[in-house]
Amino acid sequence: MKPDKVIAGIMLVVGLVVLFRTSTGGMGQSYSREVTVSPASAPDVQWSKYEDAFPREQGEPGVSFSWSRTLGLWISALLTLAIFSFLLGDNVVYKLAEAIFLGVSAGYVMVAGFYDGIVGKLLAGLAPTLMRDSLLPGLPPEQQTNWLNIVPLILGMMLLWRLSPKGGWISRWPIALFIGITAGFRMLAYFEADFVGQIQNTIVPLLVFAADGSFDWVQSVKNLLMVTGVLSTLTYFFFSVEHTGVIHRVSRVGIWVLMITFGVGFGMTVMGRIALLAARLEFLFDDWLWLIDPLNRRS
Amino acid sequence: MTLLKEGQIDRRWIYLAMLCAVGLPILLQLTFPEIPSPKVLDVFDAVDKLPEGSRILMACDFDPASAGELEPMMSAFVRHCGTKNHKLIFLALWPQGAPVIKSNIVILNKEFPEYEYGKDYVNLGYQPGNEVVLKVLVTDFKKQCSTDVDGTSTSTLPLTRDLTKIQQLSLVISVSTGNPGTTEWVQYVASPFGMPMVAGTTAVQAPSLYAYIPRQLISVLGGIKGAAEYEQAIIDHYPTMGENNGAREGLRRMGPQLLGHLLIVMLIVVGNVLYFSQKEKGVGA
Amino acid sequence: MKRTIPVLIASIAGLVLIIAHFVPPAQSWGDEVNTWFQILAAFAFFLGGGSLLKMHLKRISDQQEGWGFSAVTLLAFGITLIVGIFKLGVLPSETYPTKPWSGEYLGDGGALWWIYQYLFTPLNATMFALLAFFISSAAFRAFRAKNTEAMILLVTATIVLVGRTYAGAFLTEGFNPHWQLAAIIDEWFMSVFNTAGARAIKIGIALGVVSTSLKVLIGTDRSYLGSEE
Amino acid sequence: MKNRQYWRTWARAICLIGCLLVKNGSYVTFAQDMANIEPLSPPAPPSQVVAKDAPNDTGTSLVVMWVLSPDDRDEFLPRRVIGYDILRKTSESGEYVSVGEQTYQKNRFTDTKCERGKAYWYQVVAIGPSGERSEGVATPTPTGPEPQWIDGSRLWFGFELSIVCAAVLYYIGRANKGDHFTIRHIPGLDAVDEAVGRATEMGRPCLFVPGIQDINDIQTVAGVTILSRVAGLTAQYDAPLEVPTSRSLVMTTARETVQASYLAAGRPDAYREDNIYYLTDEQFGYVAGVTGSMMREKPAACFYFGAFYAESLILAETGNSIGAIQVAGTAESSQLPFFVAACDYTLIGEEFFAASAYLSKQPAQLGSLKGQDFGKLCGAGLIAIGCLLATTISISEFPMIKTALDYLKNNVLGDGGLLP
Repeated sequence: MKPDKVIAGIMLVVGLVVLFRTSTGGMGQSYSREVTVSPASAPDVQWSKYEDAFPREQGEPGVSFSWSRTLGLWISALLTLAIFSFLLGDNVVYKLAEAIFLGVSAGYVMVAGFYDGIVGKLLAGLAPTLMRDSLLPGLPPEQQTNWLNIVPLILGMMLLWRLSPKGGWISRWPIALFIGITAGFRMLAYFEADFVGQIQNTIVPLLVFAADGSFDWVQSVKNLLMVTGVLSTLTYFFFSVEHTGVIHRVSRVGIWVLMITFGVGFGMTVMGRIALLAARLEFLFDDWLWLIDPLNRRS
Repeated sequence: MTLLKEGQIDRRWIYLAMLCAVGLPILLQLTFPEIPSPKVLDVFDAVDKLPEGSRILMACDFDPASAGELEPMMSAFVRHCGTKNHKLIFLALWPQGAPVIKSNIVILNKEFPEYEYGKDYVNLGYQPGNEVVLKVLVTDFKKQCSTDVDGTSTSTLPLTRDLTKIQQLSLVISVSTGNPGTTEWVQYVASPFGMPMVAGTTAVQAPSLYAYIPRQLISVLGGIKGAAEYEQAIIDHYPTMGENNGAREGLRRMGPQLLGHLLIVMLIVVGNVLYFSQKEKGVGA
Repeated sequence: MKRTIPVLIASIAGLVLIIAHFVPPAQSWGDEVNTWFQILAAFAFFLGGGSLLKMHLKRISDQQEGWGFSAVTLLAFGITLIVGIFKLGVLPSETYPTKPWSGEYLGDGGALWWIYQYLFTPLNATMFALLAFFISSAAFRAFRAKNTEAMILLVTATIVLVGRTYAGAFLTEGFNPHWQLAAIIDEWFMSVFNTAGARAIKIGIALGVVSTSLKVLIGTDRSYLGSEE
Repeated sequence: MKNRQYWRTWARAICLIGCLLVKNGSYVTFAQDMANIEPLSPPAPPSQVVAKDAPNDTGTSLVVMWVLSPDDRDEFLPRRVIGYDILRKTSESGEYVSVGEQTYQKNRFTDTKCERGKAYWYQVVAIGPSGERSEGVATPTPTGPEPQWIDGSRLWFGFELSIVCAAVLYYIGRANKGDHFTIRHIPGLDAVDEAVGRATEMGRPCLFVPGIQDINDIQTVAGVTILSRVAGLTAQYDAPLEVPTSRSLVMTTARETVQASYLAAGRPDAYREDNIYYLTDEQFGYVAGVTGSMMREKPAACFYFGAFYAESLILAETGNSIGAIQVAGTAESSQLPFFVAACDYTLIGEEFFAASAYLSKQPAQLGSLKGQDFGKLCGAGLIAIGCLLATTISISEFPMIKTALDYLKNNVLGDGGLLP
């Protein structure tokens, strides 16, 4: 039996269900609620904004069928299916979805970088008055021009120089600043939290007595295993001595501890990936196909 | 059997099995009881035992890719803080974290109508610069966040008016998927300044964060299981929350989780049995 | 000039930050340097966008295989960027109703919001959801107990997988609370062995980061400068 | 305020009279009545308010501390104190202005808006549930903030960091002078040699994947170093080598590295520049490209050295399905499980960096590795000493040992400063 037939069968059934349910208006619709905004600070100005509404709320004042949201819902559902089609092999639909993804994600981070970094940090420092009048009206009035921001402006321009075919070395200055700063703060943070901090966390008594004076053997074994685990694994990561004799045996224990660590990591990762799949399927079944309604959106 | 060809199988059959294992429990809306584990209760207590009205920083460092695991956690944190009247300051180190904050503010507005912007919660939006943002937040809050996401000055909002360093807050809740995320919050904020912090992370990240517990990090919710147990802990303490289906998102996702895990375990076992049986045949031949 | 100045910049910037950590009056220099870093990080997004533009334009002009997809990418990129930068459809902030540009760039109902909500979110999330399928086929074909180490790993993974669902609770329901699978995983596997392994890895990597950073600061490691020109 | 005071007096009087009138009214009902009325009265004030300089700052903060109001207790429900208001004035005759609030059960507030050289008077007021304010309790004397030039709490930390840095520098110096350091045998490197050998025997190519990060990531740099070894072997055995990259800068570096290896092996003619190519920066796009080429070319040996994320599994699984020998190395601990489970050999975390240092044979690399080992030894020593002290105390309370352990945990490894 070839899976192709089964898959084709499933696709046909899904297609028919979608067709039938859409034609009867039983799926894939979005509603929005019109809310009038009248800001307190300017009584003569007012406008409408639209919020998500549940299909069950249709008929309530201001709630109506939303074309843009419905279109969006269908596009999201089709894109989701397009990505899943990769499982059947690389194909045009997947490639198209991927091309859209590449463009949208690059565009989005650029917009976010522009408004939050260039406007919010650079221009707010260089031209606070202009920004107060336009993009950032809430900038504190006491904020003065910070001329030091010219330095990152120039360095930023130098970074963009990398796009030109010649003189790529110019971008080394900002890159060096980038790397130097990273080196500086990473050195401190890692040493503090991951070296000193971990040593301190590992200092525990190997014999533990409960409050009533009795010997707490469970906790004692736990502490003993933990400390031995850390020390033996550190031995495994010891490179300047050859691992023979006792050191070999200790580092072997270390490797087993690491394998249990990785086993836990493996199990947890599987759990995570399945959760993500469940979330996508829930989107398809709930938001788009209207097969389930756990949030009582429609009833 | 044509299904198995030389110990291999058309992988599309396995994909189909996975689709069914995850899809059917969702369609049938299977749910199972959860018992909050001690690590999850530690997170619950850290939020619950704070005096009402404490100021909390909510860091949302994730993108839609991990929303399946982290969205339930994030909204559970928001709902828990809401029932305790804690004051929330939202912040994202990921550009994609900003929309997540907004969807959680919608929850706040709908379910806790008494929450007032500026007084009870503030949205600082996305802050670019990765861990460097944290370096500045611990020395000069206003330098990093002179305005909130709407451009309102943080010096005028009652909640942030007196804030000069984030160490003045009572707790950091970090919900994160990667770098920058919980590890950076521990390295730059919780560890050097002894700030109390709890985290909710993807299952992938959780094991490595256990190394920071309990001194540098109070506790961590790992993946969807952590989210489900946390939701259960909230429902156990505040039974009215149990009537809210939105507050059971993690619990609902544990149905597909059960069948999915069992399928994977079965595949590993069958794969290994076939491998060893073939290896033996190979040695014999 | 092409190599010495960058090395100096890196050293000075790093040292300022280290000094600021120990000397309170120097903290404000550290803050200033950190702000520069953030601004540069924003420029780096522009560099990324620029490289993307350059690469795909070249593909289209050379009519390389699959150039049509490059055109789609560029179109998606251009539209997202333009509607985002010009805040198309974004309503003004309610605090400053008279300033039309005061709204948030991702404001509800705006064009960028729509793109984010209905294009970016499903694509991003589904890409990662694909991994559930890959894991399932890998579970069958790749994860073999070839040696003791792999055996330990797979057995641990199996216990965790079973224990992290209702199956674990179901199998060990009648036992003492300490001997329930979820508790065993949490108390022993996660909190003892996993913590020990994670701590040792962290200690090792922390030392690696310290020595690498040190080499950058004293100028021994210049790999970031690329090759000689 | 005044009205409420009267009201309270009247209420108490009525209660008392009521109790006297109802003869069998017990003391309990009286107390309950009182409790019902009590919340309306302002809570008792806090006491012993003091302000002092906040340590280790530039002289901009003062810490205000107080003893909680006797009404601020967890067992009083509804609460009689919901918080404290902290006020300050800058001159003896000035007026108190609020500088912040603190919630109940907290007895500290840091005022971070002080100026050096000024004096401040503080007052703390307890606040009741509906905003009733207790009497204000003021600090007895004015306090001024003082700057500290060195952050005393970080002295030990600085000392330890300097020791590790000094060790790294020392060993780099010795290595530069020509001292030879032995590095332990790293089995994964044998696996690399073996895999290239097998690919040659089978007449199929080798595939090298240098991770998905850019060249500024130290994992990518370590991966490229290992690439030079692999390239040397393929040049020697005359096996084709393919290197797809996800960053253009990595491609440039990889080309230079491989070319140099072929030159060193005396086979510059066998070097094929086109086999080292850039695919795309996008994670999944890159993986799709690499796996596609794996399915077509069916390499006999696959090497994954660098920074990997979710794609690790897809790569390793595809490699497994085509029956290739696979060797991997990464420091991304969340991806290590997949490599360990699916590859024939995996260099774990630091081992990966060590392998690259070992192969590069650069004095700086080897020396710093030795310095790191020194750091690990110190760390292990501190853990051992600490555990020994802690165990001794749990058997019997020796005050001296307890002091030593506290000093170790709070000062040497904490932020307690030099003095206990």
